[in-house]
Amino acid sequence: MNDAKLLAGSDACVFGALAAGVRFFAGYPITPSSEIANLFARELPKLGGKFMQMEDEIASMGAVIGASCAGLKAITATSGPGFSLKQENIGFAAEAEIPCVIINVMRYGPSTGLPTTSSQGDFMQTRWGTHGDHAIIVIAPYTAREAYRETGRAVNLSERYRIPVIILLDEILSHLRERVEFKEEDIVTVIDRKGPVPGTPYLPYEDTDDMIPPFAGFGDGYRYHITGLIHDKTGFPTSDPGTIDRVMRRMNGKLDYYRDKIVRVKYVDVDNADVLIVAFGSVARSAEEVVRSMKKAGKRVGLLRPVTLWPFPDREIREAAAGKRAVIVPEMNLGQMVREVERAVAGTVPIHPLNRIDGGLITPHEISDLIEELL
Amino acid sequence: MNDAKLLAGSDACVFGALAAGVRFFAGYPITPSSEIANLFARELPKLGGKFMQMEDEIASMGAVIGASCAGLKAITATSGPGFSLKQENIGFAAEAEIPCVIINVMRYGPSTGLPTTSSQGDFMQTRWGTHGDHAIIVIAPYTAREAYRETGRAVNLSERYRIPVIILLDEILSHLRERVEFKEEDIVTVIDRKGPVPGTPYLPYEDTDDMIPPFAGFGDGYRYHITGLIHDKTGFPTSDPGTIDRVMRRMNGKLDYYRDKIVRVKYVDVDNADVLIVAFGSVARSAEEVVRSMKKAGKRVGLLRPVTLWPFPDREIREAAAGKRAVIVPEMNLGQMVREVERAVAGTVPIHPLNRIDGGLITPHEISDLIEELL
Amino acid sequence: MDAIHRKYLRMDKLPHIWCPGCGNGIIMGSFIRAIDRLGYDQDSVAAVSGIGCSGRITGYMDFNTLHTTHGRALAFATGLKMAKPGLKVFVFMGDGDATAIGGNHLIHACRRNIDMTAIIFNNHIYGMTGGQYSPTTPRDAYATTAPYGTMDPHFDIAKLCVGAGASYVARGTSYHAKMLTDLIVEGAEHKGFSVIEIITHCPVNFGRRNELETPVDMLLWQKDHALRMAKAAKMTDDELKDRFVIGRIHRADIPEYVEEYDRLIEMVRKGDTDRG
Amino acid sequence: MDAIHRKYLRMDKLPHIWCPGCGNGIIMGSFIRAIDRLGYDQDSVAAVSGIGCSGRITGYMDFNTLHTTHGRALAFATGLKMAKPGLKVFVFMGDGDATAIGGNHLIHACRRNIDMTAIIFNNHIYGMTGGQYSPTTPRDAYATTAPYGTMDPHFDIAKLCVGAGASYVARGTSYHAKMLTDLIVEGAEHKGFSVIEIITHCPVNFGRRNELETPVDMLLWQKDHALRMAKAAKMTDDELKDRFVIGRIHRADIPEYVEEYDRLIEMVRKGDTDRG
Amino acid sequence: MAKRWEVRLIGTGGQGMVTVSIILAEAAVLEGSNVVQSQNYGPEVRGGHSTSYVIASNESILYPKIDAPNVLLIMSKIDYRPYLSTLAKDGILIINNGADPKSLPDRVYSIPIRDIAHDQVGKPITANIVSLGVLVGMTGMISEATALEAMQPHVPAKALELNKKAFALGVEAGKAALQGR
Amino acid sequence: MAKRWEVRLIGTGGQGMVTVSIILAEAAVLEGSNVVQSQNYGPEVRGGHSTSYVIASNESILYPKIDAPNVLLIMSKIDYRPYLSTLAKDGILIINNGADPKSLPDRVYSIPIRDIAHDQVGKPITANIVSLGVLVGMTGMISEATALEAMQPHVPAKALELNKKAFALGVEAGKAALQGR
Amino acid sequence: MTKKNFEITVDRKLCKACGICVAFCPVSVFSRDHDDKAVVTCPAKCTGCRQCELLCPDYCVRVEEIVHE
Amino acid sequence: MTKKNFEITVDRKLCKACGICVAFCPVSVFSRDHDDKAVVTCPAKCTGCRQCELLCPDYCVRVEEIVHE
Ligand SMILES: Cc1ncc(C[n+]2csc(CCOP(=O)(O)OP(=O)(O)O)c2C)c(N)n1
Ligand SMILES: Cc1ncc(C[n+]2csc(CCOP(=O)(O)OP(=O)(O)O)c2C)c(N)n1
Ligand code: SF4
Ligand code: SF4
Ligand code: SF4
Ligand code: SF4
Ligand code: SF4
Ligand code: SF4
Ligand SMILES: [Mg+2]
Ligand SMILES: [Mg+2]
Repeated sequence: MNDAKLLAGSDACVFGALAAGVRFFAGYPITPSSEIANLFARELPKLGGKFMQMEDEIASMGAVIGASCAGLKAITATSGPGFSLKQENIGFAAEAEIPCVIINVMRYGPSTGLPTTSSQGDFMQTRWGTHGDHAIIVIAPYTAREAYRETGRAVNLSERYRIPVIILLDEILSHLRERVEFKEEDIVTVIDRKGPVPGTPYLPYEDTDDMIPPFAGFGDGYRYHITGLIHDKTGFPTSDPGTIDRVMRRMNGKLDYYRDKIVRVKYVDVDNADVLIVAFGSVARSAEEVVRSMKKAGKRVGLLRPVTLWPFPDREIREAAAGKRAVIVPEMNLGQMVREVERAVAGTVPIHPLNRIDGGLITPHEISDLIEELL
Repeated sequence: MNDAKLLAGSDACVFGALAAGVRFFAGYPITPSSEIANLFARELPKLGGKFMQMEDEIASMGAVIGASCAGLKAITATSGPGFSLKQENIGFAAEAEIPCVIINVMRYGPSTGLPTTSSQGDFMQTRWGTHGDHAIIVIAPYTAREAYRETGRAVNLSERYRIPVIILLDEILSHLRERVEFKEEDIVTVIDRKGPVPGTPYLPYEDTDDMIPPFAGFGDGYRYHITGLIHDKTGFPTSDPGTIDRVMRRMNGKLDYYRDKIVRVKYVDVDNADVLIVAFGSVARSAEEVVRSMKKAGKRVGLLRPVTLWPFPDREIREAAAGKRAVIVPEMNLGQMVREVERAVAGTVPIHPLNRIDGGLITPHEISDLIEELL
Repeated sequence: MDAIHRKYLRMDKLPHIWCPGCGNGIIMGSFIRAIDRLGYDQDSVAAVSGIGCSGRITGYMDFNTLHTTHGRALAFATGLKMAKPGLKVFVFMGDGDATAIGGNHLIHACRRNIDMTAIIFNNHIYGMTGGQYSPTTPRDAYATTAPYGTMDPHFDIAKLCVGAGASYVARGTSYHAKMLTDLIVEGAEHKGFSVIEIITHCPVNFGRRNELETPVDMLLWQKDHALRMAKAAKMTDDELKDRFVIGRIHRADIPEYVEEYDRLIEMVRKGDTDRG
Repeated sequence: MDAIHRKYLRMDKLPHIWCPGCGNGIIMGSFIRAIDRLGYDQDSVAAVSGIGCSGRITGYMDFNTLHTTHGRALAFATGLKMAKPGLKVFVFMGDGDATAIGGNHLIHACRRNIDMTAIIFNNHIYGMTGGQYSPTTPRDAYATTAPYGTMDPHFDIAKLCVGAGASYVARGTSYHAKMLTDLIVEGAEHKGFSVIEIITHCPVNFGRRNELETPVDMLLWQKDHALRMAKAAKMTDDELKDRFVIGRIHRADIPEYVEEYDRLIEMVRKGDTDRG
Repeated sequence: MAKRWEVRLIGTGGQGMVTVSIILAEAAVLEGSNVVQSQNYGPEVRGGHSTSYVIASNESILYPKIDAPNVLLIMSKIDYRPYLSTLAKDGILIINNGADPKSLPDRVYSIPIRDIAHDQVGKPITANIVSLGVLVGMTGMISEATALEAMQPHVPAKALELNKKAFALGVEAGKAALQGR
Repeated sequence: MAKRWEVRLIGTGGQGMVTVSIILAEAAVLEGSNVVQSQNYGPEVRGGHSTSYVIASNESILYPKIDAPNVLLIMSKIDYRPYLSTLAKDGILIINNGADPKSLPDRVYSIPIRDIAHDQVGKPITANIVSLGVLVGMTGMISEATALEAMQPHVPAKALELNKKAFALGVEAGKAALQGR
Repeated sequence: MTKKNFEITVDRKLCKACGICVAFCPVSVFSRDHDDKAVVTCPAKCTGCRQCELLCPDYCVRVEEIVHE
Repeated sequence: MTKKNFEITVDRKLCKACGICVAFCPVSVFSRDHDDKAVVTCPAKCTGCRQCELLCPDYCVRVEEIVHE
């Protein structure tokens, strides 16, 4: 993968996933995510993998979890309405700690909304869309190249930590094609889930030191029980308060324990900046353009770009914001990530949201205008 | 309604809804919300209303919206897994501004979790469960008496502002029976949605001064179009950026405009308190018990109890917290409302979460122990 | 453009978004002629649709129109009809809408037997999303998600509905536009839930990929493959292979749900049945 | 307690949570006898279930067991079987699980014809949630959400599955426990998707409310109302009223999905079919 | 009435003990108390134990759970000993059998409730009403008259006399048990 | 190559104009540029207009949208005038018909692309490749050789020669149009 | 009875050039113009079967009987 | 052939007193104790039909043929 080529954002996700070993896709078509399904349908059989078009998104998510229980790396892709429908089973994956990746290509509005426009309206939903406390990882790439690598990473994180991982794309990144030249660091390594230690008794939800119970695929000779009920380390339902507390804290605690391995943040000219922009996805492309052009104009603007959206990089943002004159949070929604930034910064620096909700991408101009106003 | 009686929390919701004029229920059974359906099944036919048991929660939510389109006041009830499934159609109700009320009786855990235990794990989901920016109101009563009155209010808010309203109960409040003596202020008045002005042309999503478009029921002689696509004031889909922006800001702006009519907060001994507790639902019962017992012990503890959870009463909390030594946020989850409190308080006062996730109610002891530690 | 179009269509919304030659326009024409024949007051007609090319039909017709979420039209319609039984409710769905994501609502509507008419645009493909195969796509047909040909067996929608207990099931085509009007009229007049499956054509996302290059080719295919009941009855299984029957397929006399519910209310109010 | 129970059940989980006399225990007994007869290696058997009293069955049997979300067992099972075709997959569902919330997955599983066996515990009620009526509750039966008697018409599950294209459909009862084992064996050996509907009894949430006070009454009801195919064939419609047929109801020879998919993979890898 | 009564009832599904707690609660309402009543749900309902409780107080009741019951009545056949420690300081525990009072620890009372229903009332199903009588007889937390008034809507009209009898026998047995100490 | 080329193509569904933008983009990649290509989606795809675009630059391209195109090519039969104001300062607009150049405003070029495909190539379907030629001929943003290389995988092998011809005719027409000014 | 006469009109603005009317008119009343849209070429042949009206997906065709007075 | 003999056991711990074995044993081998649980009263009558084994929902009944040597 040395040569430069033109690669669509959605295709980059597919190839990244395949490179990380994904061999099962189940989905239900929906704009603007359908290209992802189309490509999996073409590529998976070539690798001996399987593509299933299910009857709806609920079934797709179920089939993905089922395939993962059998030991295959499995993925699905959808957009808002389908993402809402998948939520119950995403919760199952979280509760039963079944690795799986969900690609959500955002479109604007609740309900059917505007299927073909761009948005970042699902930021909060990725974290809180299903009922009950649950662990989840969300990653938002901003170029096709990063989409390849981060989708690969998503698969690996999910397999490694047994947490469902969401790749959050916007329609712009999903549909654009761009020149990509993969480098050494883009190589997707294949990380497999940790299996049982042969010869020792298998506890499917063992409270191991690393907090990650070993995973045995169905049919591999370990007969055990998986359930969406709260269960103890043997995998069977429990209603013992102490056990519930322990198991749920371990499950959610994985995220804290491995936070620094999961959270990825990119900094552009942050150190000496007067103003800090916090932006993700396609909006971060406009923001980075601003950093670049302002620098030429002698203005000191920095960008902190969360690649991992959840766990939210609050610490990194708090530190980066320290001493800045302002933090600007441009988003293609009515103000979602800004709430987290507010929480992170805790009143130490004034925060300025910049929201666009008409289906169009926030332009560099819009951001720089706001900065000019503030400087 | 003068005499005292024993009333279950769930039954109080039903009677409150009926008093506000609800005449349609569609649902799908789920623990711990089933009692609500059972009672509606018995009571609605007596009032000429209709009870439908649908094939699933998605259909239930659809039927509720359909009935509301025909002008009936409509309601549904569910718990976590069902609530997750309803999310897509809740988004439809938000986008198409169809009045409706959803009762969500929380149980613990994601997925099937622990159907019969108590939890507050859906706090965030009520606000962010569906994709895309959307307006929603969430109300959490804490006694059977309040459940009656607030469910009635929920119906009225939904009809008045054309926003879906969620009544958030926990299993404890839903299942307990308690002595209730209704007072003057508990009377549920019937507020009907605003209709078209006869003789003037009807624009179903008119940008009126009060931001609430008039509602014509299907079959009432106004033929128009309702869609979950982003639409203009005529109700037909639009992809014009200016229109999208205007219509979506109006729709979401209703909440800001009417915030003070919607937000209800209860204060107990807040003014001179050293420590402020912020709690809702059954946990607020424990908290209020603490305020009471600490007072007897000469300690100054106050309780701010959000009755309206969303829009979140951030202003009220910031003001109430000012000058306190600490804010304590006890919740039956791993820390959800506390995030909003942190955002509201913005670093001005130290905040202490107190989380219990074993299915049991946080006891007054647990809260007072923490307070003793802090004082 | 006729008086009938001007009466029942929202003229300012035309031309519709459907592709050149798409069957949806023909079906809409047949439908408004049926309404005209039925003599329903426009104010009393509610048209409910799901999401898909077919779902856009509600935007063009001058009734009470409700464009719901994908697959859920019947659920919304159920609430609508229960809340206002006086409405004449028609529910428009695509094959994906009705039998993929919406399959459950379809079979339950068949079971419940509420007096509404479901009209299914079976173009054997997901048109709106760009040509993925649907539960009715024929074996081996190409689709964007079936680059090697569709592998899935497909539903016979009419048979599925009969199996689910429907009290009226008919099948028409977009080619037999006049007959379609007749079937819609008959379905609407049937007391109970009626299903009209319409074999129609998506030239852009089905035809082009499957050697039916033009809308005309697709209509000719319908003409060649559709069989009236009477004729089909006389043919051997081999002759029937790849062909499909049109006309009324099933009718049964089952209590209608809304009426039954009204009876229940009456009984309860009289205090007849309360065990509770 | 027999050797067979000790072999196939998780003994430390007994007694099970089912109420005294509940049919679920009888069915589980019939099932493990079927597995024993089939001679399947326990490691190769996967049992998938939904949520409901019936769904708890997977907790008690010593196979690879997956207790999914309500109504979705077949969807999970589909992924499982596709990913590891060597697994013998059995899917356990309640009547609500399979035909209310899970109805769509059921008809699509019938359509797809993946080699799995669905076992539906039809006790005509939502047992787990306390006795609400289900899509199979008989007309006029009482339920917590039908205090005046159930108004909804009900599904004939077997007919629904045949309508959806299932390649094997049978019906048994918890009373005919031996026959049930035979049917499960036959279903499992059928190449393709097989459905075994089991008429069973919920004494607590159905019987008590409907004048079948004890489990024994309910089993006797089954005995009196079930008819073998051969016998039913000789009876008039009137005689058949309120009765139901047990035994194999439908069998057809249709390509099995997983095998077809493997064939596709082979073709693609050979480069035979790629149109690009 | 004492300041805060906490009564917990442990039974087996189908015994009607939840109804007893509701009757107690409604009676307390009739007497002007504040009341909270509830029960545990769970798959355990199916054949296993069900527990229900009543809190009554002349102050408003916020915390809706039982800390330490003043009265704990166990109808199912389970070992009562683990429950002893959950009692309030002056709490009592009532178990349903004919054990010799002298063999029992302090504060534990044994009353053959099911036998009374079976042998004396002649209807085993009235055991729950017998237990209601026992509770009233032993605690006096509500008057007998109020208890009977509250009971009425919960029993079939044609079985009213029978249940009154069951109640009376329960009261009697409860008082006798107290005396027996 | 100029620093940042912004090219927008407006066509009608089925004309293959999105393919043209992809070919352009791939050619630019071959020539070592940074490139972003995209298109508008929408129900409009169905028979209405589709617009696609290419941005090519020797700097990395972050903002992935077109501000003001240097080149705007309109293949569908729509009024070009509203688009004039969207052009970059030195931008040009190409329309597909045989209008007299003199009747057109500055910076607007009219080329009978469909006629060339129909009459000179003999295959109306090649109009998109003619337009590719026009773009290359008029802008020189990529070399003709690279454009042909990039084109190859996008046309059926057996129609390669025909498409080469279409391309050549397009280049020619493009150059001529420039000259005509 | 003499042959009836019909006036056939095509609304060119609405016509999407699908060719259906052209193909299914049993007596070839229509042909296609340079934009592939339908044009009425031989109205005299029209039998008034209205197939064109029924099948035009865009309601562009109108068939009116000419009443001679 | 002489009549076979069977040993019938009921696991009292598992028995939930549903009464099924009692009702469906064709020769009334079982009766119910004071807790309504099944007890074996007339094992001699047993024909070995195993109906009790098949129908006991809690697998408490075991029927073993007594082999006389
Ligand atoms: C929940 C959800 N899932 C998926 C989609 C995307 N979607 C829109 S229409 C459609 C299918 C269209 O096919 P069909 O129902 O056959 O209608 P047609 O366009 O062919 O008329 C799909 C999958 C959606 N809008 N919502
Ligand atoms: C999404 C969702 N909706 C509802 C429920 C609640 N629920 C649990 S089991 C059940 C139905 C049980 O009936 P059935 O499927 O017939 O099984 P049974 O208990 O009778 O064996 C319901 C509605 C749930 N767990 N999840
Ligand atoms: S895509 Fe197909 S179904 Fe949709 S409008 Fe076009 S031709 Fe019709
Ligand atoms: S509730 Fe019914 S189905 Fe459930 S265990 Fe009890 S008897 Fe069986
Ligand atoms: S009415 Fe019939 S004959 Fe006349 S133009 Fe139309 S299709 Fe042709
Ligand atoms: S059928 Fe209608 S749209 Fe098609 S060519 Fe004829 S007039 Fe035009
Ligand atoms: S084997 Fe048959 S005869 Fe013997 S005890 Fe069991 S049921 Fe009775
Ligand atoms: S059938 Fe089993 S559980 Fe029931 S009474 Fe007999 S031994 Fe006991
Ligand atoms: Mg379709
Ligand atoms: Mg059931």
